Amino acid sequence: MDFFSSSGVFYALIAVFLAGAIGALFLRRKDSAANIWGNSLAATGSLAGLLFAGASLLHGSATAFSLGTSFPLLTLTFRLDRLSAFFMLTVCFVALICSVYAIGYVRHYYGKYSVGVLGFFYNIFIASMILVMTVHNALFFLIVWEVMSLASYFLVIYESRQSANIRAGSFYLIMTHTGTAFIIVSFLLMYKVTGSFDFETIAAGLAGASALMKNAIFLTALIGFGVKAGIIPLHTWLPGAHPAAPSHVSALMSGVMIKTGIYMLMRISLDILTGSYWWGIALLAIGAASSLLGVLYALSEHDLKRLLAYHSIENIGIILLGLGSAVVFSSAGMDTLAVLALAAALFHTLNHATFKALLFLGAGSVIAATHTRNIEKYGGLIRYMPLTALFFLIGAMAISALPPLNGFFSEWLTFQAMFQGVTAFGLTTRIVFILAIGSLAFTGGLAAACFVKAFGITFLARPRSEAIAAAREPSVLSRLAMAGMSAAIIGLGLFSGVVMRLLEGVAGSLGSLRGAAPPGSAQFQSVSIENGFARISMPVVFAGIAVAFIGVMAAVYSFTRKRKTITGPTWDCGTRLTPRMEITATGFSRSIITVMRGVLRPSSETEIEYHDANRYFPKFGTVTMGLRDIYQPFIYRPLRELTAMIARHVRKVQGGNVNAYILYIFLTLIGLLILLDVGS
Amino acid sequence: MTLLILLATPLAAALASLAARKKLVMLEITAALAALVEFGCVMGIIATTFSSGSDRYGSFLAVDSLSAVILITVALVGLGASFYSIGYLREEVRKQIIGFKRVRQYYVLLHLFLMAMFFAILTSSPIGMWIAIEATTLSTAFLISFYNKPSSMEAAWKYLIINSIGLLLGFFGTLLFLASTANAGVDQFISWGALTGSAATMNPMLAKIAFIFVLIGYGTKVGLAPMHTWLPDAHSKAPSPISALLSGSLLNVAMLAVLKFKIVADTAGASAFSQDLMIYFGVGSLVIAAFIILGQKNYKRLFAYSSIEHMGIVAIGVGFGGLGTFAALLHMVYHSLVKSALFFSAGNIFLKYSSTKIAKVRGILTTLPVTGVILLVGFLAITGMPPFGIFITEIYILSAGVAGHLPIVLAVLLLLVLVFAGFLRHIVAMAFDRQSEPLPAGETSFFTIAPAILLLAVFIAAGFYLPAPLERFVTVASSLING
Amino acid sequence: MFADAREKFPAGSHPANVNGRMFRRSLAIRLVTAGSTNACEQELVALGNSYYDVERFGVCFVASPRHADVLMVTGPVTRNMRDALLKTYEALPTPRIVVALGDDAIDGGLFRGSYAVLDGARSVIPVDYEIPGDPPTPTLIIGALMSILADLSGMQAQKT
Amino acid sequence: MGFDITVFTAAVLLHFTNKNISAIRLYMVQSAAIGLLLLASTLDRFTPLLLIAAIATITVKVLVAPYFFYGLTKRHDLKFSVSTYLNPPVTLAAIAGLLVLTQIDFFTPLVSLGTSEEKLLRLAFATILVSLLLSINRRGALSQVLGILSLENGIVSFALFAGLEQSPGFQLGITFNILIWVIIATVFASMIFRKFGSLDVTSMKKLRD
Repeated sequence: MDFFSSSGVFYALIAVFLAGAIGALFLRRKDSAANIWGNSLAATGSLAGLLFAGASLLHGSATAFSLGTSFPLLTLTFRLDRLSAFFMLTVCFVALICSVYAIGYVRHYYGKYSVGVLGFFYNIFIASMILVMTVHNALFFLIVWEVMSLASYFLVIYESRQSANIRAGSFYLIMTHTGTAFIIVSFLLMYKVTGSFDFETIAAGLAGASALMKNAIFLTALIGFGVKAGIIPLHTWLPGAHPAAPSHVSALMSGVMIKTGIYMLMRISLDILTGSYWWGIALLAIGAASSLLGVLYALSEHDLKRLLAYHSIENIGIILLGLGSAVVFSSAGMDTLAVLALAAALFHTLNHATFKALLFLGAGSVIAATHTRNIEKYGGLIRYMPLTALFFLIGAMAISALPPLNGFFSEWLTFQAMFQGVTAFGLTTRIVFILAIGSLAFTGGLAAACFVKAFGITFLARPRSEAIAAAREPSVLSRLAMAGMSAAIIGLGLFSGVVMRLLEGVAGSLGSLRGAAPPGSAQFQSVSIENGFARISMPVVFAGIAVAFIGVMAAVYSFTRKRKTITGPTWDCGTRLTPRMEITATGFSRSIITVMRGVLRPSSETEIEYHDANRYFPKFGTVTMGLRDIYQPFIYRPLRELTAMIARHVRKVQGGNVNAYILYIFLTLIGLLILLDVGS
Repeated sequence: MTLLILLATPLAAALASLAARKKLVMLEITAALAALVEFGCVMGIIATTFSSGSDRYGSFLAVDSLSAVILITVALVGLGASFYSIGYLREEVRKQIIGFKRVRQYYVLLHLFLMAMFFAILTSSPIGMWIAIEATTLSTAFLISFYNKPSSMEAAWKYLIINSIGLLLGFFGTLLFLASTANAGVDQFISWGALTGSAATMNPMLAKIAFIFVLIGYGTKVGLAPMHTWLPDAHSKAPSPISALLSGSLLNVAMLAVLKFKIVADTAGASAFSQDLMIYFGVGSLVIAAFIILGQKNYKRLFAYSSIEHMGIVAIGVGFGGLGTFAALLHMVYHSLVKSALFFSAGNIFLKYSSTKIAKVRGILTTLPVTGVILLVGFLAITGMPPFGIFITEIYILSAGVAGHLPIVLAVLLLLVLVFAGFLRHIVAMAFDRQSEPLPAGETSFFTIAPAILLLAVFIAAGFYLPAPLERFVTVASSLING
Repeated sequence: MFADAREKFPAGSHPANVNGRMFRRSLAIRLVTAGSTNACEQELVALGNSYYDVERFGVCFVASPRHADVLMVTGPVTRNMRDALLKTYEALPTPRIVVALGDDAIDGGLFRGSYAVLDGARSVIPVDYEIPGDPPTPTLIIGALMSILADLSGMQAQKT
Repeated sequence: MGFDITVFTAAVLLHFTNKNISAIRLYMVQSAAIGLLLLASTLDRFTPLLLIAAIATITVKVLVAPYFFYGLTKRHDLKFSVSTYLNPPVTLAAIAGLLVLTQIDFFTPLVSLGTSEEKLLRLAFATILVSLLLSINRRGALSQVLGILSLENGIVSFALFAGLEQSPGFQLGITFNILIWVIIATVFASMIFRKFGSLDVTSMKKLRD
């Protein structure tokens, strides 16, 4: 065990990724070699990382090691406390599955795009994510953070012949770069107070900082990491960028990359700093808004991967609800409850990573088979890709928080934490918690509706386009990867008591929560929250559902076994049924959108072309429906226009007139002399 | 002695080139040999400086840590530019854009230009430095108007006029500083050391006035706003190797003059004033550059504005002092390496597309695969993306200022993001967008690729591991500047 | 009245495969207009109004043949409606009853012999009951339906 | 004193000349005044090298440079200089403003450098500023060149009055620089005339942003 958590293993696994990256680049002339080399080394590295992180997690105390550099202030410090280990575990697990999946999946890029380049950036991407979770020096952190952003950018624009991808990538990079600027401000403020870039020193030195400074640090960090996490309204890059990448990368981006933002928010608000009350409230508010709006946008989305991307925003919101509750509890000194809420957030982080990755992998298989991302073009895929359909269904059930899968447990836990908040606080805070609970409940329902749509439209009914008939299951490795992830989802659901106990340990190891009593008991057979507040037993839920399922099946069988069944075609009123007559995703979600029109602001444009001027005989008509983007016109465009306006004025400086240029020099000279005169 | 050889080599090369007749190869071999000898000399000088703290020849030529830093950049960029010129001019001759005479003129002026820069760095006299920097203006004027088009004439004229005025103001400032040594005797040779030594007796107010003149004067050559106006014109119209030298070395040489005078002014008690002034000019340059980059339509001008931006950052770093100075010096080294690589790639693009308009250049990654990668890497490096060195120096500079100048740090950060956004827009369009009429793919020649790769490789290596001499020079020089 | 009607309008043969108790004195009818003049439909519409109100007898018209016991055909069955009629017949769950309403549906009526029609439903599907008339009045139709119901549930058999 | 006023007056008058030839002559006069000053200062501490430097300076400024400019106007038949931005009264006001500016107390450390009178230094400083204004005000390429040269003269006169002579070696270097500069500027002016059809620098506005 100690061997696995030693620094040598860590360096070795980073080296494996580097070897994978560079090797893939060297093998770029031979697609299959680059694919196998790049992805198998990524898988090996992830596996090693899994062992390393697992060992570190069980090890208990934090391990730290560092390398010096020839640059001042910059040391390559790594520190694996339980929080880092947990996040690294998540990264490595998802990366392992995705890498295995990729070996089969990447094949469809052969001859179209350079697989070597993909392998290069893919390995760099995973390695940088692992580093982001483990480094303990702010400067070094910024470096790996930006490397991660860059690697993911290049993965987003990997299919570079589609200009939409390039645009999405550019927007993503600018957004994330802006976010990084805020992070830099946050770190610089820490540096200003403590004179160090080392997280350890910073944590020690910030204790005496003024409240204003702490608030500034938190706020800039919230914006900076919020961009990466995809909180509303900083999420706008996310639905564009995630779908553009190859699907196994989308799985990693949506599943774990956005969690790096969550990781640092947890680190800053509860470990480096001690959370204050309004931070928690702010996180709760952002969480509620993100979860609700995220799922509503997802509902109206007909691009399968964009839909999944919006669900990432939703789930980030749910995680933030847990984190926000934890910060509120922690600021009130209720450390035990804070541990509970944080454990819920951590659990949901892990869960979301698993099922979102699975869903993206499933979506990737579907897209690779059908060559379209528009779910209105799918239908009936279950007949052609039954296993993929099954895995997708498992993922969809998990993300919809249906018991007994893992998503259910973490949402349940988040609910319990927030219920505690309702009982523990006074009126104002209570209202906040009640609203948050309401939004979470609403989110859960809408998520289920959305996945009924996603699964139903994609896999059920009859094919809506001819391409479907050619769809086939992905390769064995890809199926294996998805099966593994499905097993993990079910396993995490069944063993959630055990996982919960582990996560309580992780949550309790954070700086401001150290030494808190566990919030109840968590065993395999049942999890109960203190004072019998709530109690759940996932094995019993499992068994109950199994018994109910078997019972219903048996009853149906016994009632119907004597009857003769004739299978005939659907009654079509004597005409021929076409796929166009099936219920569409638009139709499915339109009613909910109409109900929520105050928030979503749906748009609908009807355009009819007539045969004659009298408007009696239409030639054809089009109805375009969508959502009005409220972020671009109200937040981003004014900023852009302001910048453009300033730029227009500044450009006049370089007007081309040499006399004017000399005048600048002259005026500067005179001005400085006068200023000096006035100043002295 | 090496110092003398370093000065003699380009002169000899210039004369040899002048004597060359009809054979392009002779010019090329001369240039290559001279570049290698110069580089060797610089390495020798650096070794001596590293071991004994300085290298000198008599009392006239001397290299200390500060000049050594600049010398490294000039030598590296000079080496790259000399070899790049071979490939670049060959292609221009092949396309029959220029003839032998123009090529000869080019090489002669190139050698003279290099000599002027070396002299500016090596001379231990402030006046000598002024003469040398003025000589760079004169030697490059014809290089900027090399293509003899109206627009290049215009650029050269503006370059000549604005820099002459600037340098005359700088000369005036120099004279004011020299006033402090007036009692040393008329015929006395006044070195930087003597100047610094006697500066303590100087009237601080006079030192401030003098520093204003020097900063405006040499700042014109450095490209600090609002004296920068010549820079985008000249850099965009000169042949690419010259643009690389202008951006990668000349600006640094001019900055060296500013820094040396800053040391003198600080000794005279104008320390806070000089730092504030540097910050103001730095921020001004950054503002101008950032906003113009956003809407730029010409990629060579884009890089030129980026040079303004980076000189602004250097000025800000020096203004912040402390670690900022250290970072600023390192930044100059990094910037010159990356910027010259970028100008080399710009030259390759120009050779291929025959236009410097961004709108006319599309699909570089397919048309010029190697240049495209150089361009992308250079872009990421120059905009301060990790893991490249410029990111680290920029963070250092910011962290140096965070204690005393928080609003400026925030503004700088914002402007850097703006620069990044502007750059990204243009580079992405050039690299990825599809071109309407595809050009035949393929690089021009080995000579147009290798120098850029070499400089980028050195840059990347230096970003991961700071070589001991460079670290020593930068540390010593920054402590010298910080006082 | 209904007894008269039953005598007046013998409804054809009792379908062999039908166990009368299955319908429990109620009929769900699916109507197929196979090229009718719309006269029969007018009368059928009248069945639904409050005066005749056929539903009080347990008779209703349904939208899908999947829900129907009875397939009611009007019109002489034009060539174009042949397939539709056949499809509808096949869509009816068994046991199923076919009623031809009006003379046209019985043997083509006025249109008999036209090249465009197939001379009644019988030529396409097996017809169990016929309700003659051109068109039959609502009273007649109700009477016929009642007699069919009675026939199906074996009431007549008990009476005689 | 007289020399200094000559230098300043020449710089002022350069603003108002319309003919190129008279501008060149004004510059000649200004340079000659500087040259005489230089010679006078050489007489104080005579060394052969200093004398050579002085003579070289005079040759370049009074003879060579005007010769080149004269050739330029002759070759292209340039009689009149292109107009100015400011009209004469405003120009006069601006010059007066600069003159007043140099008189403020602030420049005391600047003008108390030399052993000579403060007034001379203030006037020399004013010459510098007025010459700068000349380059800004004039649209003609030749006038700009003359403005820069006049600026240089102003600096040299300031240096002379403040006793800031340099070693003769460097003076020679500077003079050589100026010579090259004059040649290059003339060549460029000539090329500009050929490309643009006039010496009006405002026609060069293609390079912007």
